[in-house]
Amino acid sequence: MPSIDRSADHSVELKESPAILGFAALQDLLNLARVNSLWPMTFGIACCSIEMMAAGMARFDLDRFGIIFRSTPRQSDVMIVAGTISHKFVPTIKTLWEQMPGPKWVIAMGNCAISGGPFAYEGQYAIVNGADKFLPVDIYVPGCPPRPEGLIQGLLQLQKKITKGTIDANRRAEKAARRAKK
Amino acid sequence: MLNIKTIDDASINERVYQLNLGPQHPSTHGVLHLLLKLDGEVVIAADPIVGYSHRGHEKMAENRIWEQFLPNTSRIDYLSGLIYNQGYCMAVEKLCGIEVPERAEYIRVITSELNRISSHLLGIMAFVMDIGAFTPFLYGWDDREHVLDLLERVTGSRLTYCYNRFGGVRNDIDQEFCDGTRRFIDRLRGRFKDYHNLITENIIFIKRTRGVGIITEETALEFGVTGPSLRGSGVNYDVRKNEPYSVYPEFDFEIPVRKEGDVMARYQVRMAEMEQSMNIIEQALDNLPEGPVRSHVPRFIDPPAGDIYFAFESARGAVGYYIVSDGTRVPYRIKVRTPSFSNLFVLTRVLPGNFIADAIATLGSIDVVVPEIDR
Amino acid sequence: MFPQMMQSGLYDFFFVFIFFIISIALSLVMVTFNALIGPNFMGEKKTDTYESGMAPIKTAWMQFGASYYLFALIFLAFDVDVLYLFPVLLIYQKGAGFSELTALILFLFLISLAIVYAWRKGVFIWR
Amino acid sequence: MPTEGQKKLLEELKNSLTRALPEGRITSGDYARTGCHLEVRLSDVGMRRVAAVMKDKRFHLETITAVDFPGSFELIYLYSTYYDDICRVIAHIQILKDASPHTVSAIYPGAIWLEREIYDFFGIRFLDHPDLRRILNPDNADYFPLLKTFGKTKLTEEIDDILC
Repeated sequence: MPSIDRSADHSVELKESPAILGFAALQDLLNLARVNSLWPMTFGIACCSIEMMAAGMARFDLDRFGIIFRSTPRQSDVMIVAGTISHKFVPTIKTLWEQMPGPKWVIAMGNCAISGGPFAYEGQYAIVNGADKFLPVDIYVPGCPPRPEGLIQGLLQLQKKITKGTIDANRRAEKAARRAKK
Repeated sequence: MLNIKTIDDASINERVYQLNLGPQHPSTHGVLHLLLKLDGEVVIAADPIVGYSHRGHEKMAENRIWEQFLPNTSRIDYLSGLIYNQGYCMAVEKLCGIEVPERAEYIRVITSELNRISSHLLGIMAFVMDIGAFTPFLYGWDDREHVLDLLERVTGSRLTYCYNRFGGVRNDIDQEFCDGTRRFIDRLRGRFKDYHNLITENIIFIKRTRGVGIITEETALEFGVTGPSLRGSGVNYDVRKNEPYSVYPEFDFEIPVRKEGDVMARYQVRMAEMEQSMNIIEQALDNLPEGPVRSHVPRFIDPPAGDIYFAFESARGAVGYYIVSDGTRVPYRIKVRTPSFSNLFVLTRVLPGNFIADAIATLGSIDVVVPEIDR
Repeated sequence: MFPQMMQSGLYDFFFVFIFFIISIALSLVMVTFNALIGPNFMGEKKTDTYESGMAPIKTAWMQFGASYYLFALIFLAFDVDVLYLFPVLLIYQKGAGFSELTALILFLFLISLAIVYAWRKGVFIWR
Repeated sequence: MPTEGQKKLLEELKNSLTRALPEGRITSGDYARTGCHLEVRLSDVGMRRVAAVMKDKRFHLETITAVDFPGSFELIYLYSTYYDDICRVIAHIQILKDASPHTVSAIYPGAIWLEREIYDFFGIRFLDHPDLRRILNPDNADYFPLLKTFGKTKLTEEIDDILC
């Protein structure tokens, strides 16, 4: 098998310097603020981008979680990798990831971004099998394409991960269910 | 720490600036990279660079059996997935001479036309959003969700369908689906008044689209443009009418054609086409025959050796499967002729001379789906 | 120090001084606080100009059309005009009847003649 | 059930094609089975003459593709017409594995990118092509994916392995 573009192998090197005034209580307080305004970057590659758009529209309405799609990496916190990552697109994804400021997270949406999905087979020459080959992925949303509710649950799971559990949509839902039963 | 680039004097007296309307751009409907040479606001040359979502569908066709390629077909153009599904199944049925029961043909036409409406809804509203109107996008998606609910009841998925099989469709449609479709069509007809008030009579929209990005019939012929982009330039070519397939000859619908060939004409053709699709669905629902939905086909089919080209009409234009089979259980070669490929590269002839804003409006009106170009 | 300032009429400027101090402090806090509490990710492409994911081909420091400059001139005409409207606020309610309103409209009309002149000269035709 | 216009158009096409390509085998195809009304079989050269005849009959170039047969490549040119009487002409041109056919982009400008795609997938270099470079694969890729010798194709795999 001739050499296939191996640019995807070395992941993105970022020099992360933690906050100077970074004591835990302050960071937790700030995380509560960050969590309720997760601005993803519009960055749809393939079919999953349509379901990401559907999640942003009237019926599933991501705005109620404070999630507004920004088209430039300079103003976004979350990079939702929605679609198949081809070798030709890897340098661009790395550039966009490096150009995003401050605390940032990655959601791998759809089977293609998780593991190459329906296009992953032994002789595949065109795609990278998964975003975690070169990006620090936080949340994996399975599905081909995942339903908009799946993406919303992924974002809520990201909220739980950022605030280390203090904001937990599922726990709130269970409490509401218990209250309703009483 | 801030690296101020030194100004080399070569670039000072040069007026042509190269701009990347790049892979990650809200108006390119996916990962299309348009390299524009600009003189101030005016586009001098446009070079579309594609391949950012190339997944190798045609290579996958050569290492899996005929049935395994079905899921790929709806991922080539995920906005008209059912139409591509129907096309692939009809091409293989024609190759093997498989009979399809009457009811299955009607169900295929109903689901394909619903899929065409949902694809046009998204194509038009995304194009209108590129010009700056965000509200129609919300209305369009509201209607689209209704179509997706209907299709999800029957096919099980919202976007990447795999509903057609060789010899028919996967399962039957029930009365609830038929009533739901009729309710949806009445509702959408009412919504067309809103769309015309909101978009067609909007003075800003008219100023931005009238006389912009004109594709002449000659250019269309040279580049092989098909679909609404061609019917906006005065050529009455629709594969459903010109090369009738399936049960389309039994419905009477006409093909909307406009003469001007500008961005407004292509938009009006798509709006009129949605109304025609609704006529077809109603006629198909009215005389939906009874009977089985799938003829008996062996689990693994062995088509005879030979090659076949089957053309059908997707929301973006004439799609064609060129299939070469060598009589075994695995296709020898499948070439998918996608309309967006030819429609996109006509931009290299149409864009020079316009402003950037017009270039984005023209790109939106061509309504490309990028994985369809990259395959 | 305070009583002398009262007689010498500097009293009004004291408030301007306080306002100035607060604005400086506010902006400083906003910038430094941001740098202090936020983590910093530095990659080699972070400071490149963002051009939809690709490396910009050429620097944008080059000649550009004169029409951009003329367009800016028209903005300037109205920007200066707004500057003169500030004092009008102070004395607006003192006068009786409509004299101030007519003066204001006349002033605005005269300034907008600049727009008409530029329009006739063809600034808005982009070539 | 070919219409009058169709039969007339087919006759005209057959005559002008046989005049332009004496060495080509021109047979009328069976539309119901292969989807094409007229088949032109050539070897090595003649794609520009076919394109010229098609252009003045106002046909549009639907697509160009290639098929990698064990002994040779086969270039497929598909022309069809926009106007009322449907007619599709397919030209099979057999070329050697290392031949470099001539481009038809002078007659059909849309062919520039179709031919770039064929070069990208098969490595067939087209003569006098305005800018022959890769279109879908990364520019530094050194493989031609759709060749039967590259990667996983039926030839290199047993079918049962695929079915399991």
